[in-house]
Amino acid sequence: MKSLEEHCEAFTRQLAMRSSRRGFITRVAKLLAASAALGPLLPVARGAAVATPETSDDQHCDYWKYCSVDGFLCSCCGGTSTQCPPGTSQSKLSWVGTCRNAADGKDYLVSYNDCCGVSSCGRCSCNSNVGDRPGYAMGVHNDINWCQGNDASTIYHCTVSLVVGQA
Amino acid sequence: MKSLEEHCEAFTRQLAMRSSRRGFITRVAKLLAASAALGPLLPVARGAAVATPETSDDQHCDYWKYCSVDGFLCSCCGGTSTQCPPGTSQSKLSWVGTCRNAADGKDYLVSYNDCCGVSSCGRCSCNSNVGDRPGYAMGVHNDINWCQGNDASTIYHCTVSLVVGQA
Amino acid sequence: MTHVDFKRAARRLMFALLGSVSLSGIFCAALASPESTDETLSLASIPADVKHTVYMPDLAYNHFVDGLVRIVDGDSLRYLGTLSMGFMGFFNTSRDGNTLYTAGTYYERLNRGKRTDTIAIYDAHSLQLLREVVIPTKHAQDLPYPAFLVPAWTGPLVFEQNATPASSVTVIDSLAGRFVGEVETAGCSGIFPSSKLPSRFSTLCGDGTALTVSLDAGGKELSRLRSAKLFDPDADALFTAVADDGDREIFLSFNGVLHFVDVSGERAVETEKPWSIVNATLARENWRPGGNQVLALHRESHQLFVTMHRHGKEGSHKVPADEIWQIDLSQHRVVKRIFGTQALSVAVTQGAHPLLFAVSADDGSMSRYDVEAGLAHTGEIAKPLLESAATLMVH
Amino acid sequence: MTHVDFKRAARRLMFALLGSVSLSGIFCAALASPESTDETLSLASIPADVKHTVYMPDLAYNHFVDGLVRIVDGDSLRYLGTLSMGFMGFFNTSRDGNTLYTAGTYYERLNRGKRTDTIAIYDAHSLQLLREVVIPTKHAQDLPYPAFLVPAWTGPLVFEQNATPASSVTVIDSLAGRFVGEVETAGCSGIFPSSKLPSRFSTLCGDGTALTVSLDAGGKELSRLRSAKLFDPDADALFTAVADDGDREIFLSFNGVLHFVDVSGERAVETEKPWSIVNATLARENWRPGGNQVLALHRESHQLFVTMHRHGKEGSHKVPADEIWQIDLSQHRVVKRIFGTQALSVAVTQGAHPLLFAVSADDGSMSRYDVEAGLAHTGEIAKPLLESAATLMVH
Repeated sequence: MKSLEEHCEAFTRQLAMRSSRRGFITRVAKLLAASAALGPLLPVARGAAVATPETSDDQHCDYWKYCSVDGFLCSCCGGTSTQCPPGTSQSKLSWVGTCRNAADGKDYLVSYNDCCGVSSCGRCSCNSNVGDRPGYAMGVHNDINWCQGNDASTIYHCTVSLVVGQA
Repeated sequence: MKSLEEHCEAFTRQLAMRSSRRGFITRVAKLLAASAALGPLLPVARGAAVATPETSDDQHCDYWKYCSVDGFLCSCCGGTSTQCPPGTSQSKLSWVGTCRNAADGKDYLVSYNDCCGVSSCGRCSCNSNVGDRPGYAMGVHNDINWCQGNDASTIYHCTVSLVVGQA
Repeated sequence: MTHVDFKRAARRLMFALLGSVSLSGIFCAALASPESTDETLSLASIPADVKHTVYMPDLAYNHFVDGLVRIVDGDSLRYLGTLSMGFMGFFNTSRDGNTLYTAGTYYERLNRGKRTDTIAIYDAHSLQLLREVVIPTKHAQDLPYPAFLVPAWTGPLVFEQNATPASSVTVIDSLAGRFVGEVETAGCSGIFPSSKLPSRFSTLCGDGTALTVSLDAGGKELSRLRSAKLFDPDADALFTAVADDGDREIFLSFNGVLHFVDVSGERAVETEKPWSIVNATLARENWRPGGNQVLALHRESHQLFVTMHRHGKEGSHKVPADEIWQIDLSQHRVVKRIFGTQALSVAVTQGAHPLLFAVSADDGSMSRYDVEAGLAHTGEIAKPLLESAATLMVH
Repeated sequence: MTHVDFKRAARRLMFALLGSVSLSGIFCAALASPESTDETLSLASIPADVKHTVYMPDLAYNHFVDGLVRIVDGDSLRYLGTLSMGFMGFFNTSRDGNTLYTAGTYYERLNRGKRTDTIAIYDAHSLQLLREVVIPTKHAQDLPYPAFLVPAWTGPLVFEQNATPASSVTVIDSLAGRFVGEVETAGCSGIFPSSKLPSRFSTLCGDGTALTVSLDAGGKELSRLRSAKLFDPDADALFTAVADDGDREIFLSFNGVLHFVDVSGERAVETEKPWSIVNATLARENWRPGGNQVLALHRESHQLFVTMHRHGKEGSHKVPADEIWQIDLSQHRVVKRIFGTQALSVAVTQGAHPLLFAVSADDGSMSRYDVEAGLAHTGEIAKPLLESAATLMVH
């Protein structure tokens, strides 16, 4: 598990060094072409109907970045919108939504990661299902526990929301 | 564990054969004298203030037999006031209270047993603390889980109330 | 007062014994005495005369590790018992209703330590554990849809949905209590067994097809065939909840379109042109299905029941019911609409005098409706019942 | 639209990869990109500048297997984190507040299988598990009173209450992470360590005495001495909740009588004549303490805070607070009474500007009061916080 996390960190750093964000997405598109044989494709436009921001409080479901959150907000659980709470571990996998930030009127890609290893936080439960699809569309399936890729523990605690690029 | 349960069943049957109820209590008193050296004694009159019956519905906390129940009523959990719900196992140990049955105006000894092995039933929660004392008075301590004498599982599910004799 | 002394004496003895190191069985569960008024402790079973047993998996959202199945008598509405599912567990009944299955994840220390996934097999009357099969630690940690843990129509096989999140299906022999194998089903989800071949199942895939995998008796793959494209998951996805209608599965889309697919053969085939339960008039209010177990079928009368909400839109497919609709599948039309009590899931009994059950997202209560009496509300079992209403089934 | 295509492409890739059998780390936790606006994922710690940390063990009555400790910043009232306690677990902090202890019971399959009891040791800032000590499967399955899991005043020993239900005390070395031994304490409960000898503790017994057990450094028993009779558990029992006042423990009785006992020596001794916090006038309304952690002491100012209810009677000792009372121990009198918000437990900070915290049985919220401002209510953190309010402590 450790080595996978290290791999991920290295992968992220490499991306940061080698490519601009736009370049990254192009690269993803190229990878896609190369990997088309890997499995069925599912072009679901999650977050197509973007949420309108209604609050600047990141402990509320209607904060702009949370337009596709399904779960407990880590910002209410001892973390922040980008920090897992103390004592938890982060999911290695994530799903991605597109949210509009009213502050600049732009759309952003948001990566939703689950924080794992401690029982349900139980605070600030949000459930936005825009773009959600059943389990046959796993990349946009929000009923599932995204901790389940983890080796150490798959117990779900809360969800963080990371802006990972402009859409 | 099986053998202990069998022992208990045999013990109960022997009592039933050998002694009248009143005889049983006398016998208990004699045993008491014999066992006084075993440990500290705690003559707490649990249930001294008996509850007045207010219902004939054995799914309510104020049913006469429940005057010292602390927990979920098994009668709401798939059992009855004398039956553990399907799939559970009964506690080997119990605490005893004294309740007055308004139907005949008499006081009865009631044995409270916990049913074990399945997570909290969560239905019909009752908490009567008449006669309850802290853990140094274990025989009349109702915060504790009476499943904890069990070998198979000490997980608490619900509580039954058995009339075991006239007081 | 003599009898008070006796009571005190009894308590003194109890405490003395508890205080002693050796308890050795002297304190027995039931201190039964010979008087006829006195009661003895026994263990309940679900009575054999219970005609309709309603099973309600409760995810326990605030305590995910402790998922439970709540069991209620559909006729008396009496609570019958509780089954533990483990962390994000699945639940289903055997085809004859005599056996219950749960699948779940366990950790050595609740949240940490070694992970073990199992399928547990219970007697449906005693709720005693019969067997437990340790399976690969790939159990999908998802909502407890029946299609995620499904017995074959005949024989001992039980299929279970995996997600790591890569999809696969675990196959066990529920009688032998042994793991048979794992079938790779990448990009697909839900298990719809064949009524013709007990070692065959279909699964819905993200490209809009159904994949049908046929195994031999030993679990070895015989064929793997894709259907024609059945639906468009982007434009109008199919719910994971389905209605079994013998050889065919009835799927419902987010927009309210019914799809009829025969999953009995080597390759799934559509048996009827899809049609919408929402007519043009109703469509103006944007009525759509929403919830978890959004549909239930009474097979003999071809009546379908669906949890519906108005003002539907992208993302509203989990909105609880404003109304429950009854649809006559022969007539292709809505024949009855009733108040929805925020139902999230529905189930209906088969045979004569069908009863419809619905669990409410609002308070976790379960309501009953008499189908022949025009879906009259004929009772409910209220909270505390479900902490977080999920799916619902009746046998 | 070009950028929509990109989005779709990204999603297609994600799904393709998820659909493939080999995930091998390509999908990483944070898909960070180099733009400065983009965010990366990290792990929080409890900030070093948090001055007062409030710990609230939650029994999770409806899901006993999943007991949790809720941690809140007493100044900002921000939620800081969650610690798992296991089934009917205990919790306490080290004397310096840098380490946290939980003790609980675990089963292989949540409710069944092999039982393991452990004491887990966590870093109080990272909430990371430092060590875990497997202890005899005798952990008392009781409410999480601080006196059931207590570190010695100095050194590495931690004491834990057992009940099978026969009482004993498990002793561990929390630094070495090893089980030291078990001390038989039949008929007694609660652990009150000596400030003089770190391997000595007293415990309250059902005969109204305190038993003091002194161990040597290796855990071998040196002496076992009973105090004079301190209280009458039948007529006026002492609560399990106590207030530490250095060498002495302050015990409170069900009827509101304070008992002061020095537990530092070889034998516990009363240091002051017991006196009642309920004067004759108040006694006419039958005011009594009630709840779980019913008292809290601000040591420097000798101010005691107690959860009180009116119309007290036998069996009302768990009734939540109609009022919280402030008692001046030097003056032997009630100096302030405030509305009780159904408080079940209280805790107070030490040092300058004491803050009082109380958890409500009503809704599981926690309220804060400024002691110097006449117990003015200065904030609360509301539900969802505690499912079932139990005890409360602050460091």
